[in-house]
Amino acid sequence: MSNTLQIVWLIPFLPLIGFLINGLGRKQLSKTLSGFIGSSVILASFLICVFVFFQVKNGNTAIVHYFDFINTASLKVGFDFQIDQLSSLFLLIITGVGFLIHIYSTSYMHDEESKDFAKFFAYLNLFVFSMLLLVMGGNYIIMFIGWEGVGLCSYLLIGFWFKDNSNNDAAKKAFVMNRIGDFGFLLAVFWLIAKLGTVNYGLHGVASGSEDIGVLTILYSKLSTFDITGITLLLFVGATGKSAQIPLYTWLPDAMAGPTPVSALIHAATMVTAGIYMIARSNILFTMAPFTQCVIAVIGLATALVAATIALQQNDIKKVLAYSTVSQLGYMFLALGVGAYTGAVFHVMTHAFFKALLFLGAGSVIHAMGGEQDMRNMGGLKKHMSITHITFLLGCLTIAGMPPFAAFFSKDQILAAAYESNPVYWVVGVLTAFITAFYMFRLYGMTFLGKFRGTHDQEHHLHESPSAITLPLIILAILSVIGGWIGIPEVFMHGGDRLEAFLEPVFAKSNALVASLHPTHELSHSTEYALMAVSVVGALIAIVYAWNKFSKYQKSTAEETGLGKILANKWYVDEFYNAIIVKPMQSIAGFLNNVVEKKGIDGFVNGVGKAVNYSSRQFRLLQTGQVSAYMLLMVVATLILFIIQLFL
Amino acid sequence: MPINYYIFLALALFSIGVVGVLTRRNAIIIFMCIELMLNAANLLLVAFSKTHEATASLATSGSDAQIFVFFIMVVAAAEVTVGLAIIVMMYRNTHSIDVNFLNRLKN
Amino acid sequence: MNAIIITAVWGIIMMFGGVFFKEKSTPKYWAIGGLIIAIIANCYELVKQETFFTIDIKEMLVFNSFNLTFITIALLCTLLLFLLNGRDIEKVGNNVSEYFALIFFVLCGASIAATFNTLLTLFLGIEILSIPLYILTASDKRNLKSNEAALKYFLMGAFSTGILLMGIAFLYGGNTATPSFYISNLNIGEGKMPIMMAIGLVFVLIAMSFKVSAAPFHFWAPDVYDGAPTVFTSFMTTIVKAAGFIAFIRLFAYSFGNVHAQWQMLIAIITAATLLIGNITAVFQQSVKRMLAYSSIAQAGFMLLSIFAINQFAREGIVLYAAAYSLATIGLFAILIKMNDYTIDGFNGLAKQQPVLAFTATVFLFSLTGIPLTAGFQAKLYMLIAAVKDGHQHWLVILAVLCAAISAYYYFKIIQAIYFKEASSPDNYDWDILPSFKILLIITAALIIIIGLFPTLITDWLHY
Amino acid sequence: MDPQNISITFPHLLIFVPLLAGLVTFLFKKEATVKYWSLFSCVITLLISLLSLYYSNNKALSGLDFNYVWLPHIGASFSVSLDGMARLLTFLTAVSFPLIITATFKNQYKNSNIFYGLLLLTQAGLMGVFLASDALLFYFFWELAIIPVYFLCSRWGGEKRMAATFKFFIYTFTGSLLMLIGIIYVYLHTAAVHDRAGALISEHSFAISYFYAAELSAPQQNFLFWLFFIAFAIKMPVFPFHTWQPDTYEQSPTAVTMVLSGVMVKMGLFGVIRWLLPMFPQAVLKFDMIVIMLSVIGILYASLIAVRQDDLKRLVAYSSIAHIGLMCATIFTTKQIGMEGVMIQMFNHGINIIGLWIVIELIEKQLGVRKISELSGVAHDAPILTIMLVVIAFANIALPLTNSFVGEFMMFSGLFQFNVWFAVAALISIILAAVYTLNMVQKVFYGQANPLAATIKEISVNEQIALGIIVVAIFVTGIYPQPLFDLTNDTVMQLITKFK
Amino acid sequence: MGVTQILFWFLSALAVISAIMVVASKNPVYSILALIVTFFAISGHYVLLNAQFLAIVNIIVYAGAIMVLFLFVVMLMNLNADSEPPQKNKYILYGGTIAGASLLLVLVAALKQTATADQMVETNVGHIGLIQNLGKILFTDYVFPFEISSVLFLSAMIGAVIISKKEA
Repeated sequence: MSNTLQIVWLIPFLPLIGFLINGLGRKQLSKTLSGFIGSSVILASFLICVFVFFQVKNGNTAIVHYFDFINTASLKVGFDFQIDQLSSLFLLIITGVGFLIHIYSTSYMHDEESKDFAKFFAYLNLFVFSMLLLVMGGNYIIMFIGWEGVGLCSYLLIGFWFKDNSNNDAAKKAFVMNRIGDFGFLLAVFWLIAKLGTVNYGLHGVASGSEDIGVLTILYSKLSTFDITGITLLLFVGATGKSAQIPLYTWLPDAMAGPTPVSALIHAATMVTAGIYMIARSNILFTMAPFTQCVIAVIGLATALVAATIALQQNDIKKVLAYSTVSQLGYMFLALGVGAYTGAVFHVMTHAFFKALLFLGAGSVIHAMGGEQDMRNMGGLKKHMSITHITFLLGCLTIAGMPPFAAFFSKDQILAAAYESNPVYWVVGVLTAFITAFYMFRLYGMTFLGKFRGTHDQEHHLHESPSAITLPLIILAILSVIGGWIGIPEVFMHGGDRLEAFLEPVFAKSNALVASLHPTHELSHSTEYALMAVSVVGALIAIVYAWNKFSKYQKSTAEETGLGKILANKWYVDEFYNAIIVKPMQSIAGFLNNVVEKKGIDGFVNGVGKAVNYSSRQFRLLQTGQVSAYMLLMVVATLILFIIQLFL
Repeated sequence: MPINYYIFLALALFSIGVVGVLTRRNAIIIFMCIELMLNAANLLLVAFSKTHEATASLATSGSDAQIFVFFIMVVAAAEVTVGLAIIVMMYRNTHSIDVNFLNRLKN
Repeated sequence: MNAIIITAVWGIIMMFGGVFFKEKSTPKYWAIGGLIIAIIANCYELVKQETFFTIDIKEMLVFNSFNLTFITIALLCTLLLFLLNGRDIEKVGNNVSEYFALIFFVLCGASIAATFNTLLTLFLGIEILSIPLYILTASDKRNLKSNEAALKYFLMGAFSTGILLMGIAFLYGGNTATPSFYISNLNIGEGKMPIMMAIGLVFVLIAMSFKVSAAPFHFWAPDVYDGAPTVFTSFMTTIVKAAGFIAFIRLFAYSFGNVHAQWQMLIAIITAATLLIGNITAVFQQSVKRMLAYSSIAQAGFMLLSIFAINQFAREGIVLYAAAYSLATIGLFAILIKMNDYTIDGFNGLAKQQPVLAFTATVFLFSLTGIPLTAGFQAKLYMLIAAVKDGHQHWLVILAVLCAAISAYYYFKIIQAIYFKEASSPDNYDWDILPSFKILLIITAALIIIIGLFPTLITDWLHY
Repeated sequence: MDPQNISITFPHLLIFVPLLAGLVTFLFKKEATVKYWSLFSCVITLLISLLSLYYSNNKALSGLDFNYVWLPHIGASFSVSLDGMARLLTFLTAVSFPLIITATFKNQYKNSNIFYGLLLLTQAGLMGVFLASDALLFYFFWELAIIPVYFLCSRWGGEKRMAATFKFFIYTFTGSLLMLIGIIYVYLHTAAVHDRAGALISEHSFAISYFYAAELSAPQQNFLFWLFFIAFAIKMPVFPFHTWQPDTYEQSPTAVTMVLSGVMVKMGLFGVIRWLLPMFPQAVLKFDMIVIMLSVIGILYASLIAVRQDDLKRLVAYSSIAHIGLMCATIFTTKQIGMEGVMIQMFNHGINIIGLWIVIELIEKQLGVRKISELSGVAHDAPILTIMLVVIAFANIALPLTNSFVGEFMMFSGLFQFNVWFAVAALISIILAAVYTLNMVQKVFYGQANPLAATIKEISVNEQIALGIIVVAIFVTGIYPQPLFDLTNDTVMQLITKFK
Repeated sequence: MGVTQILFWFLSALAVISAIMVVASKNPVYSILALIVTFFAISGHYVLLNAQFLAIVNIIVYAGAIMVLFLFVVMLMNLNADSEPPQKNKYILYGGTIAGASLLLVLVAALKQTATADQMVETNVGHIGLIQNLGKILFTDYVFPFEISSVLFLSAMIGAVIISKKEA
């Protein structure tokens, strides 16, 4: 079909080109050049994305087929790109935020020597490429390609400074945990293949938007409830790996070992939302599996809460942000769990803005502090770095859910949906929101307020970062302020939720399904107002308290005790995993290697040889060298033969 | 005479020969015992030749066995020559006719 | 017929020649000449199916493509032996031409044993085959090992003769219907055979097993092969043993073929014992000569499969096996004779000092192991096909191949020594290795490989 | 042997070019000549097999490509045929040898003429195994492929080489002898062969078509199945017949290890697909559970052991065992999707593992060690090597867009369709694979360079070429595997129909 | 019980007893003499069976030539009772005896119930054993074996010569 969307292959292709140029020419290229290439390709594909977005907005969606990836009698997988509302939105986020972060990196990574600099951009481009593949993929396999691709890139980027082995460990941890996720994902896909014989979203995606119910009936006919629940749960396992949910979240905080822009791009804005994207993509299946939804909701909430509590006691500025990311992701899963797909996507977007903003801000701070990340050695930076300070404050307000900032709307949407399905969800959610507000401002306070607690030379190196860094901050700040306005709830403004309208086709079928299964009562405006009020007020209180407490924070060597200690040690989850998984595996492997393999199997094989040798030594003794003995044996043998022949 | 008598007689001689071969260590005696075994076979053949002469039709049937015995004697004579030569040679080299005396080849 | 008479006559010629030959090396050339004549005559008989001598032998011998082919092979192998080791025969003692004479007599006996048609000729053949061998074994008079070997060989040989005769007597007596020594008359149709014939059969079976050194009647073999002068060992383990097998299979195929089922179990037991004892005992041997003695027992175990399963494949296979096995073993012994040190370490680093010897030795060992592309493989293949086709006792076949694997173990120990170990002592060889010797070895190896590729070159003669 | 059917075809060239080249190699004296000559002949072989990919039409197996009657009265003939799978594997063979020779071009071997001669003979043997469509011929080549390897290993291997190689040889020899009995047994149940006139040529036939057609009762199939399977299992190797492999890989000269692990293990898989499955379908359906269970145990077992290996070679050896185990398990599911996966995986596994060996060889050659614990931070001074390795390593753990992904994906999904729990158990190996592979990459290449590793130089051009080709191959087949599927489509179809 | 029976039993007893003597007696010379007695007994059986030719040959060849040869050798080595190597190995002694005995036992047991039990042996009738008949057959039908056995003797002769000849 001669669709203008045919050109979408350019979107991932350009970053790939960038990767190749930077990768192959990293010895030759100068820093400016490679930085320019790296960013410009992203910009280019961003522009295309914008074009595509408007195409989609005018209702031009398509699955673009390029070539057969696998085409056998048993399985057909096209190398397809799917362009619809959902993917186009994500495309915008990825390329847009990605571009800003590239700009930012040009300055942030400037101290690296030029070939590492080029390498860094190569990896970034590669990441963007994979992420785009993930989002645009027209079926689970292409998605999985991107899925693994981003995992690889995050591995490479976390271990970017590979001289330090702790980085490598973090990288390995990330990759392995993701693999555990993939374990689930793949099983789900196999299950789909076994049952449906296809891996396209086609059967239950937007592509067949026309015969909605038809598709559902097909699915119901082919999949038992058990199948659906199983498949969705397994998919969710995959999501927990990628999107750092309980039980697989521990890699994300460690992943902060990577350069800050990486944390911002991969571990905040884009990659970690892959799980949400995937579930939103297969929304129908999930809607068909209420049990799974419930699981997702609970896991999401739990993650949100746990992560938030841990964040309370972290002193590494990036760690705090990391845990806040985890807990925000928890929100999104809550949203998915309660079926508020739009809310989830909405929060993904806003979160992308403010979390990227916060990370880049933190990065700017760290940059200024000369690599110092411990907040206890910071403080009073606001007079040194005004722009960073302002933008960071905006970011904090946003994440704390202050109206009219972006997160207010998205979070509100989620909480409302949660309340709809089950008030308990809402209570926990709000609680988490308060905690979030608190630790964010603890962070803000310890960093920017009070007086400086670092060393002297650090102090007189303090300076505002260059424009390449501040510019993205400003843009992101603006976005995170206004970004939420595309999703203004009905109560404020009729038809204000343009996002909902925009994404409607994607989730149409699930909504229809939900409606058909259990028609829910729309929340009354009053309750909705009440809910908002509670969350806002609570958050405000938390902010104020935190502000007072930490604006005059003093470094104290006092060891944390009780709950504080547990939180500081992240609920000892890592230790726990070590004890129940890593250690046993190592010892079992050791046992197999040293005992079963060497002594057991190989021992047996060699034993046969030994046995032959031994019996040889014994048989020789028959040959006594004495004729009489020989003939005696002969006669005895004769006797035996006779007996056999004559009497048996 | 029933044929079985001859058979048992021959077997007896044969077995005695075997026992001698097994139990004696003097090479010459062993060799003589072997001769005894041969003779047992001879006797048996002759006895059979006579039964066949009785049963079978042809006039000459059974004679082949006696011819065979003759050839056995021929061979025995030849064997004795060689055998005694070997024993004498060994005696010359070792001054012993004990079959277990030479025991270099074993295992 | 030609072969028998010519070998006998030429034996006598050699005997008298001993008086006239001045040069020690003269007898060799005469012997080779005579052998060539015999071969030509025999081939003529094989092709033309007619003999130079018209004697009324009353069907006491039969000449068909089967046994004539075998005789040809035996004569050719002997020729090869003379060519390779003629000078080593001269080294044994002073009575060179007598040795050759005896060898000719042995060949005569082998030909009779291969062509016998009555038990009388079988008996005479075996005796004519054995008695010269006793002498050849003893021929190294000063060497006590030689003496011991000779004594053991003689005593046990005579003992087995007694057993054979007892068996023949019973076979004759038990066969009341057609009393005769002609093996065709021994064949008394299907059905249970009379007790006396059964006894006779067992006696004969034992005697034949003794001749082909099948366990548990093999005890003489290792000591005799070890004690005898190596040239004659090489002769005994190959041609003589093969002749024994031909006699064995002819007797049991023609006389007792119909009652196969009634004695197959015995053969199965003997075969299994032979395979196990031969192979396993060989593993631990340090002296290559003795190891080859045991390996010859092991190979006999494989050949016994042909008697276990008497069928077309068995008949073709035994001849093929005789050729393959004889060629390889003669070649190997020819190399061994050149060594001063008969232990496996003696072979260390042969590859460096004597690449040709090393290579050919490897080919021979491959053939003995039964690696494809060598005659040995084809021979074993035929044997296995025969045994499997027979359809009884599959365990025996499995055992056979497992033993073949064991045999790989000890054969390859030599190969390891040849190629992968460093020479322990530099002067481990008689350096009188002539180019002709090497060329002959190479020809032998080539033959083995050619037969390995086209066994039909031999087996076709059986269908001639 | 009537002349009209003596026509030289691709299969012949594939067998005889390396054979003759190998024999000629023995004659050369100068090392350089030897190397260039053998490289040249390998390239020729590669060209031939490339041509064969294009010019021989894509059709299912049939023994009639070329048929020189070899031993008429026992019905053996020198018949070879080139179906899809054969073409794939011969291509693998043809590709791998030039790579190996190029990568090890700088290595010094004493008596290099013998070394390379034997190497080429091995190639000939392998080609024969993949091409033979006559059971006896198959057995011939099956054995002949081992012999040169035996010599190569015990002559040029590590210090414990003799024991290891000896074990390897006896082990495989025993297996193949058992198979020989199996072959004979089936042979005796084949139909008689008649010539055009209808006259009897031989009672039975070794031709593969006759073997497929042999009537075998269920009990017969059952024990024949094991006779054949053990031989193939030892070769692959499948747990618990694998213990020869790590020692042999460790002790062999790396060039030979590449041949062994890259191509020779495929002999076992090939044997199963070409002979075992079509001959004994009932037995396969009877025993598939047992075999698959063994394989799956083997997968986990080998992966776990690999986690604990400190020696690079042993690590790769065990990872290879795991991969092969997966292929074996999948083959016995007789699910079409899995079978398609196996086909292309046989090729890709070869490429990847050769790549890994090359890297290890380069490290060992330069630093003289291959203990993971003694290495660190190689990446600093050898970035290109590192990049190559990382790519190959990730291909080894089947990252998408690398060649192994598609194959393993389809194999797992075949296994899943056969039995969910086996699939789950086997799938754990992808996690373990990630663990040990990344461990290796990290410990050896990342981190601070220790004094030993600091001495490493960047790899030379010929090595870069070899690795470069491999990396390119990894990506090309990873992104566009379709040609491989098309190539082996016929074989799979032919096979699957037997189990429908 | 006619005279034949009596002779039969007498000769049989003689043969067996003297055979046992051969095995049992310490002194080789006695063994030889006992063996000669045995041969005479066997010849007597031949006479009973009317195989006169064989009876004669047996006396001449065995009792005459062979045993005298033995006697010579024994004398040559002047062996006597105390030079006789005693069988120290009890296992072989008893084992051998038992083995031989049980061999006899097994065969007799097997033959007890054979169909040929009632076959009779023609004693002192029939003329196949007469010298003229055997001679005729020997030089007509059996001329080939007769000739070929000369090879046997030749080789035996050569053997005796080269083995016992003193090395120059």
